Amino acid sequence: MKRYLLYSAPLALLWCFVHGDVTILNFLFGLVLGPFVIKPFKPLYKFGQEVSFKDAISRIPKEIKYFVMLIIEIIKACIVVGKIVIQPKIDIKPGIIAVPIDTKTHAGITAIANTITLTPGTLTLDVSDDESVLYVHCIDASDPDGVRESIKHDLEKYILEAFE
Amino acid sequence: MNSLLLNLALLFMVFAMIPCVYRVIKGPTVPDRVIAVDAMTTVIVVMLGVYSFVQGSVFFMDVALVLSIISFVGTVTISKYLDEGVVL
Amino acid sequence: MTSLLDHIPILLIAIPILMAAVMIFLRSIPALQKVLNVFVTFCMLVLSVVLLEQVWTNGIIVYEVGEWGKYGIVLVADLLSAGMVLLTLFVSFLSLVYSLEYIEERSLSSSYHSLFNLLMAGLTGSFLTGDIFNLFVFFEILLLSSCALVVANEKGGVTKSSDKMEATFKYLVLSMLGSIVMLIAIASLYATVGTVNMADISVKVSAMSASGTLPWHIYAVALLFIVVFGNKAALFPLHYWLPDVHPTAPSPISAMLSGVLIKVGVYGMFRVFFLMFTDTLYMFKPIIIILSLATIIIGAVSAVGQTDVKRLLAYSSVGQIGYVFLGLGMGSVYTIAASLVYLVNHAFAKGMLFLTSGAIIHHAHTRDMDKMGGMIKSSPVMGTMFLIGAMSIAGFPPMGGFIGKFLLFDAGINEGFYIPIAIALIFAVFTMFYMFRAWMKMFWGESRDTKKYGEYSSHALSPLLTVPIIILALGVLVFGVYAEPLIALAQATAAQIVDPQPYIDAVLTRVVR
Amino acid sequence: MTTLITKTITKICVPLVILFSISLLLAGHNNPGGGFIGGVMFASIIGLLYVVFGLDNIKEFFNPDWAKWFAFGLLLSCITAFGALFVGHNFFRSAVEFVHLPFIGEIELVSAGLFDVGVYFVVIGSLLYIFKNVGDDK
Amino acid sequence: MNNTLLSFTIAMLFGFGTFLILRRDIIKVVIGLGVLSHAVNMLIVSAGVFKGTKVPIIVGSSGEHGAADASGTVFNDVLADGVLAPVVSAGTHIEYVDPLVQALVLTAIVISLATTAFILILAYRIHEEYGTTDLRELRRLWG
Amino acid sequence: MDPFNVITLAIFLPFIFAGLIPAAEKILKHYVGWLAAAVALASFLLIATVLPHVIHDGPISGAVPWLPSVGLDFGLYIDGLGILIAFLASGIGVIIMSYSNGYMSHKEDLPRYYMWLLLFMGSMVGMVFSANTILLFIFWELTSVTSYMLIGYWRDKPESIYGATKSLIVTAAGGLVMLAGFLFLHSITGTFDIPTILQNEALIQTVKDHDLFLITLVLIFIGAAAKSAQGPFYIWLPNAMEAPTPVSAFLHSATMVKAGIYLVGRMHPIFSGTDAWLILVAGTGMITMVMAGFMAFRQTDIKGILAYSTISQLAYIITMYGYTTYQHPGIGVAAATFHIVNHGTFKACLFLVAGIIAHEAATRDIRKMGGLWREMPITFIIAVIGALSMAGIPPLNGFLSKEMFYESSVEMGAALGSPYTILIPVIAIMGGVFTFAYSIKLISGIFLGKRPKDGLPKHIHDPCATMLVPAAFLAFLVVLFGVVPSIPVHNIVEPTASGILLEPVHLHVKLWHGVTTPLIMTIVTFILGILVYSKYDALAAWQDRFNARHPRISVNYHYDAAVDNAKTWGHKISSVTQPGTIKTYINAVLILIVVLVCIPVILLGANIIPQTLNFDIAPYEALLMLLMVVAGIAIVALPGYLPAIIALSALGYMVGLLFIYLKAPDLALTQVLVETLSTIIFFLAIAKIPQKFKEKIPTTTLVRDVIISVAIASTVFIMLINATQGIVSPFESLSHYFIENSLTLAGGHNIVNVIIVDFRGYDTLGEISVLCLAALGVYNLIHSRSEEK
Amino acid sequence: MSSIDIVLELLSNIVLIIGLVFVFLGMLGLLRLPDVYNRMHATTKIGTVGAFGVMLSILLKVGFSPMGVKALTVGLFLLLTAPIAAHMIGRAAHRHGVELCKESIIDEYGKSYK
Ligand code: NA
Ligand code: NA
Repeated sequence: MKRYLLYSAPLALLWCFVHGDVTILNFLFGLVLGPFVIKPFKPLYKFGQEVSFKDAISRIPKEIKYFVMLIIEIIKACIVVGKIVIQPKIDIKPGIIAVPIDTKTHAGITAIANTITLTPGTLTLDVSDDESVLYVHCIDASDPDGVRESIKHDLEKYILEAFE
Repeated sequence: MNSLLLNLALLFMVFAMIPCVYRVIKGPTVPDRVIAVDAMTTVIVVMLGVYSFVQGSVFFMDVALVLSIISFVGTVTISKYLDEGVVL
Repeated sequence: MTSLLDHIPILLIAIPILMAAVMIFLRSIPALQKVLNVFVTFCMLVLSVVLLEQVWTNGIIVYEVGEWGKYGIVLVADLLSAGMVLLTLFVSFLSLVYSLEYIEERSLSSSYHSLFNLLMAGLTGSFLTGDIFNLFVFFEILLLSSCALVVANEKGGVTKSSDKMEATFKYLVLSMLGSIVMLIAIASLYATVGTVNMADISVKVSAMSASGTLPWHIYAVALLFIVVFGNKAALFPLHYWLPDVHPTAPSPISAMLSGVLIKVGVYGMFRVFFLMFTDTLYMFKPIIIILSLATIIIGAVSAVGQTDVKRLLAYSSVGQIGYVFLGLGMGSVYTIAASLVYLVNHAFAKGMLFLTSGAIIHHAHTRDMDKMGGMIKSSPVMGTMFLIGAMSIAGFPPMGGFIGKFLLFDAGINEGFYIPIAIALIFAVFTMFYMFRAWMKMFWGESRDTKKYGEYSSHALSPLLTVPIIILALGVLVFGVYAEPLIALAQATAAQIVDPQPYIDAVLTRVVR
Repeated sequence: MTTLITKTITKICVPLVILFSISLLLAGHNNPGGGFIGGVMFASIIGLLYVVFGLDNIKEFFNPDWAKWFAFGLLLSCITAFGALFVGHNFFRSAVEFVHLPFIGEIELVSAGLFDVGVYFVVIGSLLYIFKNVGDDK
Repeated sequence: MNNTLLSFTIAMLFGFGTFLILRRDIIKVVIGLGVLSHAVNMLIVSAGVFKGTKVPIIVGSSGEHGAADASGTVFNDVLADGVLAPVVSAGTHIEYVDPLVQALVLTAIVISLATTAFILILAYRIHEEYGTTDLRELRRLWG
Repeated sequence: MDPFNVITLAIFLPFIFAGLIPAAEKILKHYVGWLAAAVALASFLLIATVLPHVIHDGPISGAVPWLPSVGLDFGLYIDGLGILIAFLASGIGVIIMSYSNGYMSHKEDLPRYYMWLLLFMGSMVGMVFSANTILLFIFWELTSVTSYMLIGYWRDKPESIYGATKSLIVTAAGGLVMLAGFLFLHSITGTFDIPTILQNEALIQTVKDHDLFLITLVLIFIGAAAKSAQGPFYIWLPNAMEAPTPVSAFLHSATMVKAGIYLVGRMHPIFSGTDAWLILVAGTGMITMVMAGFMAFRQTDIKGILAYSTISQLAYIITMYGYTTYQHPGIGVAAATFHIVNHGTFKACLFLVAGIIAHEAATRDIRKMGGLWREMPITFIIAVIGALSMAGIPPLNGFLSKEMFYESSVEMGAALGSPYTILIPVIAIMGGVFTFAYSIKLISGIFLGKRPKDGLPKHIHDPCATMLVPAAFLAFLVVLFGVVPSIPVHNIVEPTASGILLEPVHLHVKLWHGVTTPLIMTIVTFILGILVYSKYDALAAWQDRFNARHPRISVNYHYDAAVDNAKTWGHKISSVTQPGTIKTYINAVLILIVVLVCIPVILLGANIIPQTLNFDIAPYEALLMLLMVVAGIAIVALPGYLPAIIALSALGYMVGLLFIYLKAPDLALTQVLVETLSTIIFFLAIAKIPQKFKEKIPTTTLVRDVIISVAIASTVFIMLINATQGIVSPFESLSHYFIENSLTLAGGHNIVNVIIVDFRGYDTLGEISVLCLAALGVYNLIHSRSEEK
Repeated sequence: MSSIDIVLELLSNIVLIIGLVFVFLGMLGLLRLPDVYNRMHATTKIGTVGAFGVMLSILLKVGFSPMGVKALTVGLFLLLTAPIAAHMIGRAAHRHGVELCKESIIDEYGKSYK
């Protein structure tokens, strides 16, 4: 039940969003609709695990922090790649770098992978089978260790806070 | 001024589609073409957004919404096919 | 609740659609499926009789779906459409009964019933609709349902599934071209007159023609409908799919395809040209006559060269549909009536022949006539039935086919179409030749080499197979011996076709909410 | 197999898109959308689920008989259209009813909406039936 | 919608589609049919008869309101007393684009999706039976 | 009883009993033949009861409605001609069916035999009494079919099948041609009813003066000639001898072949007295008479002789019916009619004898026989009577009609004047000479000379009474009619001739007229006949040489070539027209489209470029369209599946964008969704279809395809720019209604959606049915191979 | 028009222009960058971010009206899904043998799955 509510709340919000009309009524309707939509796919969501609302709510500030960081990173990096693109002669040293990660949960790995992708200059190609290494394509791979370092410290830290 | 800006924006975006079409034709690899189409849908989403605002009509935004979701479905399917040679 | 009888036109279309859905829910209870489907189809047959009777006594019936008048979609039951519906349901009912034994069990229960129902809906819907775009929709139903049914599994599996696939592909591609042409025509028409209601189009095209403002492209649009309906009816040079598809389909479906489905094309020509484009008829008729003669020749000559019994029957359908089109192309009340009589007789005879061929295939385990012979001893009933059908197709009295040929030739000569009738006559001899040759190949002569081709099946034919055949055979005989009701109906129908005003009045003079 | 990253995002998307599809279905009469569009959305996200997780894996816990879905849709559409016959009208005669509900306000009940729901189910059922049949065919 | 460039584009697509359905490869033919169906859909939309520029969705929160600002057209096609009035005398300016063609195209699109799905699976089965996608070899049925 | 009812009963009695035969056989076993004979007798007697009425009051008509909508009744016209042939059919029917009881083995499929015999007899009777051409045609074709069934009675024998096929093709095709003639007659006279025409002189004159007279006559005569084995259509009759001998006797000498004669007699009043009639009918008759006589003479099979003899004898009758001039329309009618009777008797008699011989001697080859008169004296006597009558020896009936034939030939020659005064009698004599020669050959070959050492059964004797009595009875008639000709002449020949000539006829037929020209001709005939008979070997050698040198002179050669090669040719043609390559088929459709659009352009001289071309378009839309064209080129040009499909998908998204510009959000939504889905389905399919094949397009193909594509594109372009010139004033679109009422009546703001779920929701019902169909169809496709494995 | 509105208007126009430029640059990158991996950098980030910017600008223009909310949703969806698409294609490309461009200096992925 708790699970349902936990999943339904964001869904209800999204229901309002796709409806284009954020009202209490719409939200409640979405809340009612949510469990029915999730129910058939229960096994996808590890319903056995215990959850706590407190935990979920307590993470919200950290999540916001993460997003802010993300946006800044993105804008910074966009400019970098934009510059490369409009150079008269493109001079890059790309390459694929293996980046070990500590994150364990799927949500966390996904978040970090997506974050890497969204920040220009790096792009997650794959995650190793044991879920411990990300393979990242860098538009500038001249310093592989630097890249590994920056991902480890700048990104993963926030993600661990926000999602685990 | 505003409307001129937005009309220019539309024209600009159609220009942005040219590289996509170019990549679809030129390739050279299939993944190139796939990302070209994927990029094209992004451009179309942008155009839909702008157009929606130009026309003052929310209806086109619905299309943008659908397209932003659905194009991903297509791309993932093609990628799986490219990777594994099967779809289902 | 109003009387059910007021809603017959829509019932004839919507009930099969409903049944298609119900049949899927009943997949696990095949027996109930069979009983229910046969029962409901029979009820529809009865309803179609009632509909024809109503139209006969009360004139044209217009049914407004959704009560939107010409703004929505109207169903129009005039003598032509009601008659075609009756014919459809008669052949369908018998084919359905036949299928219960003929189609493989699993295929039957899982999809066949639904597909068959949708095929029926497609047919009745095409005949009854008064809306040109709706006709397109129902054509698509016809196309896909027939394609899906062609690949249905039959018991015994004499036809290779590769053949089915190939035939279906050709059919589908050519039909899709036809659909595209139809859409072009409908769109152009709409852009010019602003409506898709056939009666409305008719009024507007006539008005333009009367005031001299009929644009030339309306003629082109009209002629494009030849492609659309010619494709359905296998008019030369749009016939290519037919000799591939009709033989490879399971026999009851062949009967449906040859018996009624290709008639949809003929129906469409009547509807479109004699209702909507009466002012283009002078351009249309010679084209149709030329194409129909080509169809007759191609069909007859090719049929002579066949050794596969079903392929022969299929080519024969091509040739015979040419005769129907000949009557249509000559375009007077009498020739149209003749063409209609011909059409009905062909439906009965060819439907029956295809059903019989199914039984023959069950008996001989092959479609190749060279591998048959002397079967009159082992299968006298099928021999007799095939003979009756062959005689009818060949135009021998006292079978219905004779009445059709006689009326057609008489009408043609009356109208002064000497050369077309001469050609038609010459190829009628071909028809006679190949039908009887086929009969003799299968039923006369020495029994086949059993070492090479195996014994004939010793199973007694199920009554589910024989009874429909015999009923159709009786129909063939009755239409030959006592054709008066059919001819009278055909003449009344033809008169109605040639004079579209009552149709237009019926559709357009009504209060729209 | 696809990666866990894709799987995770797909998981997130599934209920979301289903909700969206319902929204499109309900909005249809007054906004762009409707049964077909909603149905295709639904079908494509389930299709994505099949693609990303593998058909067999999904079938273990989520295996509806899609044929029944489209049959239900067809039945529903047909019955809706037939409904008018029972109140003395022609087939497909639509009914529009404005119902006033407490808290929620005016709600517009349109029989055509029910028909659209039928369309929705047909689209979902038929498309996924095709996917499943082709996917099962090895 | 009288627009020569649009017509030209549609015609070009018809040409491309036609060229493709004349190819020997079964998938090419199917692709050609896809192009043709795009072209024909655009053709139908371009057959719309109104010169309006508004999306055919009546904007307004409630029923009564929406109807009033619908078009301002006088709807005049009353066919009463057995008198046929085949033409309407509406004629006033319509702000919307033609909704009917859009509805027709919607139907056409869905149908072409269904057909495409069927023909593709058919192509797969043909490949399975014949081991090739060359249509020249797809001629076991001839004569 | 009313004569109409009597005749109706006489017609349908055999039909009814034919249906009952299989049931009766269960009870009567092999005696079922006697039942059939009794039915025939009943019919005969029924017809006989009408004869006095006809003699007394002239022709009788009657009708019941049958197909009133096309002006057709079930109408009977009972006159002498009809009764004559009906007598032959039923009377000889009685004899044949009795005879068959002895001839047919009990192991044979008797019900089928008697059923078809009765059906034939009924059809024959029905045909001769039919008052309208269509009824006549129906019964006519029924005789063809029944004859076909009887010829093919032993249906596993290739010869039977060959003979049956030939007879059906020739006679039924001839029948169809005749039908065309009847239809022409209908279009000239406006009626199908024969008595209506016969009783209206003005109408007959109209026919004779009509432009279509000649074609009508030719068509009808072809039918008659085919049935009576005249002219080139004789070919089927010799092969029809594969039938059981009683059948040959009945159908192929006495009755069915008389149908053509009957038709000539029936049409005589309408068409005779014209040059065309004379040339066509008498000309065909004379040529056939001589040629068939000669061929009969060359045969060695008894039935072969009799078959060709039948052709020749029928040609006598045809010739005589052909003897007309404007002044004398009916020179040979009486003689011809009398010969019908006589030929019916002596030829049937000879056939029965042939049956007896074949039955007893187990062969029909006269070269293997000889001297049989000792062993079967009664048969010998009967045979001699029949043969001598055929040869025209007094005092038998054949002599009488032969005399009349010569007489009318002389008269005809005289009427035409030189050189025909001599020519026609000479040809008549030639016919007689061969007749005489083969008649003698027949008797001497079988009964005279020495019995061969081997090849014949040990004990040959006269057959049982069942077989002998019918033959003897016919022989008796031959003698009776010869000695007392007034019996047939007054009772049947005169009424018949009156019926044909439409005026009372009185004949004075006697054995001895004194020494007249015909008698001299007869004597010449006998002398020449003996001469020819003695020169058999020389003649045979000459003919064999001739035939070897000119194989194409034989009609059979052409028939066999046509039928044997029909399948090959049909298959060759169908292989060309139906080559199996779908591209050919598509091309045909495309070319037809272009042609059909061009036709009105040419016929109307239309201006294909309209006045207003609108190039007003926002730049971004123009650019988008350009991109769409480029994407289209990509789809065409990219050889791989994946690139082409991806390009198609790009095009699809652009189409969606274009829909946006066209203010169609619903469409755009649907378009992008469908595009994605179809791309997925494309990949679903090609995941199982590896691209092994890459097409290399030869230049010629490329040029051709490009031309077709350009043609289609131009066609569409021209159609479209014309069609989009705007709605023709003052019409308005249905859409007004939708816009106006979408909210008020259907409660929806989205007009497009309201149209698809409400105004035109019925379309959508169809559309979702199509979706269900696709799903079920895919199921069927996938599961269509389960059965095989 | 209040000053906030003016600021918002200005801000939104700036964001719009930035977004459009980004999208355009992304597409330019698609055109110019040497291999599929580098091109993906351009499209899936600059493109996506640019698109997000445009949507954001619309939100700023219209506020939390249905259009604005939907625009925001569109932006979020793009951010959520675009990386996955890139990830899937890139992975497939690499595993399917699409070579890195010649300028590339390191490939630590290649050995992991072969
Ligand atoms: Na001898
Ligand atoms: Na994307």
